[in-house]
Order: sequence, then C-alpha cells, then structure tokens
Amino acid sequence: MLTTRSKKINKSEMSLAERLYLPAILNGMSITFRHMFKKDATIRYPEQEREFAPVYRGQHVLKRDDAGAERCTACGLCAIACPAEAITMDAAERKPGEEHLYREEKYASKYEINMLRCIFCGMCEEACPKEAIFLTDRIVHTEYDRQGFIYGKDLLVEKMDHRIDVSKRQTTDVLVFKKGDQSERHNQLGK
Amino acid sequence: MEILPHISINHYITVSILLFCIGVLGVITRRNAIIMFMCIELMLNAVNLLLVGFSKYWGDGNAQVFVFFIMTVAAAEVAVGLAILMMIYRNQHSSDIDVLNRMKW
Amino acid sequence: MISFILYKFLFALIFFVVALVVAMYSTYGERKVAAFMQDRVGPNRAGPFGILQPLADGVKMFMKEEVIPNTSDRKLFLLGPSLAMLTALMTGVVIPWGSPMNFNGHTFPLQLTDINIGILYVFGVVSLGVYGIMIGGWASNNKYSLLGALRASSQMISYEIAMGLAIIALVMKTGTLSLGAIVSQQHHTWNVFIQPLSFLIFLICAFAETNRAPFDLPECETELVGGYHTEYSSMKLGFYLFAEYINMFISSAIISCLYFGGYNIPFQDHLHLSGNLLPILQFLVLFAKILFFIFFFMWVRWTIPRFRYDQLMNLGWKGLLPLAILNILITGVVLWATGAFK
Amino acid sequence: MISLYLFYFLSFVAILSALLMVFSKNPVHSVLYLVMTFFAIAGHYFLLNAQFLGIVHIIVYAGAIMVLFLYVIMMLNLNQAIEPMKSNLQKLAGIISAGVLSLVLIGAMRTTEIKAAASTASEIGFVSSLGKILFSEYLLPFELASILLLASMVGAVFLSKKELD
Repeated sequence: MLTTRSKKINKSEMSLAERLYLPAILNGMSITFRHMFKKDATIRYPEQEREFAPVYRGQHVLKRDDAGAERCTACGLCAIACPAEAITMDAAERKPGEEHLYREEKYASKYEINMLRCIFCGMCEEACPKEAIFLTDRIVHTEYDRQGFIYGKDLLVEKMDHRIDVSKRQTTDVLVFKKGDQSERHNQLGK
Repeated sequence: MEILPHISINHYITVSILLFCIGVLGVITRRNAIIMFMCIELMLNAVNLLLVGFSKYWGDGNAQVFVFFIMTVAAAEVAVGLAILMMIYRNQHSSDIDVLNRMKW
Repeated sequence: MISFILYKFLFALIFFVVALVVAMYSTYGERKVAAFMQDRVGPNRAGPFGILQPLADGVKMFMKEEVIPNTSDRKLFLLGPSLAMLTALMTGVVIPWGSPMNFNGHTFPLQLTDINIGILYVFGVVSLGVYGIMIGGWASNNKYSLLGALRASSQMISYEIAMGLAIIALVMKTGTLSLGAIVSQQHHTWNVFIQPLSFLIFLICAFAETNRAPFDLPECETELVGGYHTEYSSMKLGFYLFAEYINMFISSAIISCLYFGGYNIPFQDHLHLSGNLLPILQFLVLFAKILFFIFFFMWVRWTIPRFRYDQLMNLGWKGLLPLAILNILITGVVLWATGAFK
Repeated sequence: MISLYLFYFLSFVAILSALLMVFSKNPVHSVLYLVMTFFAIAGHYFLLNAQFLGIVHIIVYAGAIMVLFLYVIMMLNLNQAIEPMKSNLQKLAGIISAGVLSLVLIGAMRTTEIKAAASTASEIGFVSSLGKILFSEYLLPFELASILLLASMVGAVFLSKKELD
C-alpha cells in the first residue's frame, strides 16, 4: 500500500438499484445542488488579493549592506547551487575609492538570472555565504520577449532609495544556521 | 375531374408519371448502388402521390392506408437493403453495381 | 384576414425574439450555474453581475474572423448552421402559451397554430434536426467533424424511437395529438402523475436529442476536438451553439406542455382570476416551468459525466426502448381495465 | 387559385430536385436533393388535406430513411472522386428510354377516361378517420407490417454484424 488514501474497490456484481443508475444520478445531483449554496472558493482578483505566505519565494534581490555597499562578492556559489542553471556572473576586482559601492574586494560586474529558467527553489539563498541574495515576495512581471526575462544587475540590486525588506526570510534560525555553517567551514579550512 | 379548385386529377397523374420516369432514368443511368436505391424510393413515392391524389378524388381513405403500408415496406426495405449494400461494400470496396456481375465471390 | 395574418406575423416575431433572448441568456445562465455548482462566481465583469456578458459574447462572435476551409463543400458548409437554426426555431410554432386573450370583443389565441397533429409535427421537426449537424459535419471535410456527424445521426435516430414510443403512451391516455388540447386536459391533474415512466423516458431522450451532456457525444471535446463544429468559426459556430440552446428552450417548453400542465396554474380555479390577467399569469407560469427545465438541463450537465458510445447505444436500444414498450403495454392494460376503450 | 399556384410550385420543386438528384455527381448532394423532393411531395399531401400522411412522410422519409442513406454514404465515404459513372452513350440511351416511357404513360392518361368523382369528404386524411380504417378493416395487415419491420430489423442487424461465424 503506497498511500493511506487507497480505497478498496468492490468488484462484485451491481445490484438492481445500482444498475438502474437513477439513485446514483439523484445522489450526484443533490451534491451539485448543495454546492450552489456553498461559499465561493474564489476571490475577485484585481480588487482582492490573496496574502502571500511568509515563505513565498518570488523575484530575487541582491542586497546592499547598511552603508549601501553591495554584499555580493561574486563567489559563484549560488550559480553552482542553482539546479536550473539560471545564474551567470562575471567577477571584477574592487578599485580603490569604490569601498562605498562594494563591501568586499571582489564584486560581480555582471550578474544575471534567467527568470524563465529559474524555478524559485531558493537554493541560491541557501548557498550564499554573504547574505547577498534573497527571494522576495515580489512577482516576476510578464514580458513580450525572452530577452526581457534575463534580469541583470539593474533589476536585481536593490535601489538605494528603495530598500527591500527581507526580514521575513532572514529568520534567526537561518542566521544561526548560516553562522554555524560558516564557522564549521572555517574550521575545515583551518585543518 | 377537379379534386381541388382548378386542379384536376390529371395534374397529379402527370406529376407522378414524371417523378416515376425520373426514378427510372436514375436507375438506368447511374451505377452507384445507393443512388439507384434512392431512385427506387423516388418511384415508390411517385406511386404514393398518385394514391393520395386518387384517395382525395374518390373520397376514400383506403388508398391512404395503402400509402401507409407502402411507407412501412419501404422502411423495412431500406433497412435490409442498406445492410446488404454495406456488406457488398465491405467485400468489394465499391458500390459500383457493374462490379456485381458474378454470382458469388 | 389581413389583421389575422398581421397578428400571426407579429406573434411569430415575438416568439423568435423571446426564443433568441432566452437562448442568449441561457449561455449566461449556463456559465453562472456551472460556476455556482463549482463554488465559483462565473461571469461578473460585463455589467452588474455580468448580465451584459451575452451581448459581449455576441459582439465577439460577429467580430471574429470567419474561416471556411478550402477543402470544404462551400454551399453545404453554409447550409449546415442555417438548417440547425431553422429546425430549432420551427418547433415553437405549436406551443400554447396561454388561454386566449380578449381585446374589445376580439379573441387573440396565444398559440401560433393549433394543428391537430401538433405532437407529430414536433416529432417531425425534431427528426429533421439531425440534418444541420450531419451536413455541417460532412461539409467540413474533417475526420473529427465527420465522426461527430455520424455519432449525431445514429444517436438521434436511436433516441427518436424511444421518444416516439414514450409519447405514444401519453397519446393513448390523452386521445388527441393536438398540443393545445393536451394542455387544456391537464387542468386538474398533470400528466407527469399519470405517466411518470413516459416522462422519464421522454426527458432522457430530450437530453439525447438536444445533444446535451451526458449525451453530447457529437461534440465531445475530449475525443473529437469539437465534433461536428470543429471547422466552424465566427457566427456560424455561434449559430450551432445558439441552435443547441434554442433546442433546449423548446424541449423544456414541450416537456412542460406535455407533462407539467403547460400554462395551467396549480389550483387555478381557487384563484378566481378573470379577464386578461389570467392569460398573462398563465404565460408567466409556463415561462417559470420552462426556466426550471432549462436549469434542470444545466444542472444535469454539470453533474453527470459523458456516456461512452456503447453505453449510449445500450441505454437507447436495450434500456429505454423496452421500457417504452412496457409502458405502452401497461397503459393499454390500465385503459382497458378502466373501460376507456369502447 | 392559390392552391393551383401552390400545386405548380410544389410540382416544379419536386421534379427539378428529382432531376438534380439523378444528375448530381456527389452522392451527398443527391441525398439532399431527394430530401427536397420528399418535402415537396409532403407539401402535396398537405395540399390534398392528407395531414397525417404528410407528417408521417416527413418523419419516415426525411427524418429516418434519408438520414440512413446519408449515414451510409458518409460512413462508406463515397464522394465525387470515386463515383462510378456510365458512358455518355449509355446515359443518352437512358434518357431516351425514360422519356419515351413518360410519353407513353402520359399518352395513355390522356386517352383514358376517368369516372367522375363521387364525393370529396375533406376529413379522410385526418388521424381519427384514417385510424378507424386502419384498425378495423386493415388490422391484420397492420400487425403483419409490424412483424415485417421486426424481421427487417433483425435482418439488418444480422447482415451488418462483421463476424458471422
């Protein structure tokens, strides 16, 4: 038995009442009739919107730190972790005087996510050691051509005057887990 | 002679003769068995029309009962006839009446 | 004479308009009923509660590009939907809508014609209904259409027989073929209480004759794409769909007239109605009955899944046909026992 | 006068569509022309006040028999392309012989004297009067006809079964 829901099928000969069909039909019709007075399961979408679940995974964001410098260091772990191979990036070295732009010495000069390939699994978020990429509750908008779905840094990096709140996904558990993870990794490197 | 105002029985006889002859024409000139069958139906109907005309002429309902029976027989004939034609088509892959010049196949 | 013809013409015109409007709003009703039964809302954008939806659909149908396949038989392709529409509308001629109205000494019957073979007329027109589907399906020159057409014809011929036999039992009881007489006979008792089996058979056959679910095998989207109207587009498709809804309207009217007392109001004699108020009320009552049956058609459609083809044929030939004959037999015995035959 | 015009109109339609039925190459068109002929004939029946026969004619011929023909033609997929045609000479011979037949019959009609009608009761075509004749004088043939229909039904089913053995 693979599921708990499986039902025993009675394959014996049908009785006269069953062969007449009519009782079964009447039963079915009473069910549909009862449903006419039930509460609708739908919502009127453009006017009403359903609330997102706290764990909803929508469009990505590349976070900046509190000073406004990009957190991403172009390590490529997200691209490796991505099962759909949707992420590509080019790394570049930070020049003197760009400290307010990039937090680490290395940064992503190009960072692209193909939203048609992305399956919104959240593995990039898990993989990121720098707390740079997060999935948010924003919806990826429709486009007329495929090129438009390749989101570059202009769309992914959060704007200075329009910061995106990811505290919902940045639970303490995650933080603790990531911290522990990192220290473990450091330990391994130390050995 | 008139059965309806201005219409004599000869009018109906003429029409039914013409319809009958068109039926005969179809049976002679066509080779498709189903079309020939339809022409036979047309001939039956020409006769029916004549019977109804005469029924009106004599004020006698028996002719109409006869028409009723002809319809019954025609329906029976069509059911069996078309079944036979289907069988022939299955064996010969054609409804051409000229192919059926053998007594058995 | 002229006024008589004018009256009949006007009456026919009104009937057509009513039939078309009912058919239009049946499409809306169908979607609403389906939505309610599936815990949804249904069309609610065009106008309040979406009541302008049929108009929007109509405009859309007219605006759509019309496609006539190159390989089709053009004349017959055009003839198909028109025939379907024609036969659908023709049946309504004999339906009695109420007892006659009086205006300054003139009587105006609320029935287009009361021919004394009304039921046979209905039956004849219904048997012609299959031509529209067959011609359209064949002329499309498409295998799915052809299959739909073949299914339609065999289904309709099969169910016509059971339908006819069911009516015969009713006619044995009423002793007349005129719809007007049958309706006025039901002043006290509706025929459904006298001939319940006949009603059941007639109802099932009505579903089959109008090609409604669970007997919608001729169009059967899951197997035949769209069945006989696969190749149709624009208003010609609209005609086919419309014909189906008009058929539904007419069959509901016929069922109400034959079995549910037609325009008779229950306990009519106790209401002490007089004058022209009575016909108007009667018309409204008949209309309510018709609307109920249209709702019933939809109710069944959204409840029962489609039959398989062999099940359909089995039901028709091995189920309904013997049942109808049995019904005739029982009716005959009862009539003989009660001394109705002299 | 109206009845005369109606007569000519119906006869014209009947004969024209019968001719078209014989001469059209496409079997489906033939069937539809024949349906038209049958409608014209039903119109004649109504004109002759034979209501019952008229409506039964429509139900039986247009509603059942011709649908059956159409069904068979569609199922066998007979179309213009595979329609067997006779040579023109044979056709000409057919036309001439049919024409001669019609001439002979019409000539015979013209020389025959038909006795004047006795009376023209208008109600003989109604269901009630026809039913009385059918179920009194013709009761036995009526029952036999039902047996004939049953036999033909069984025969048709038996013939169209694919595997006989």
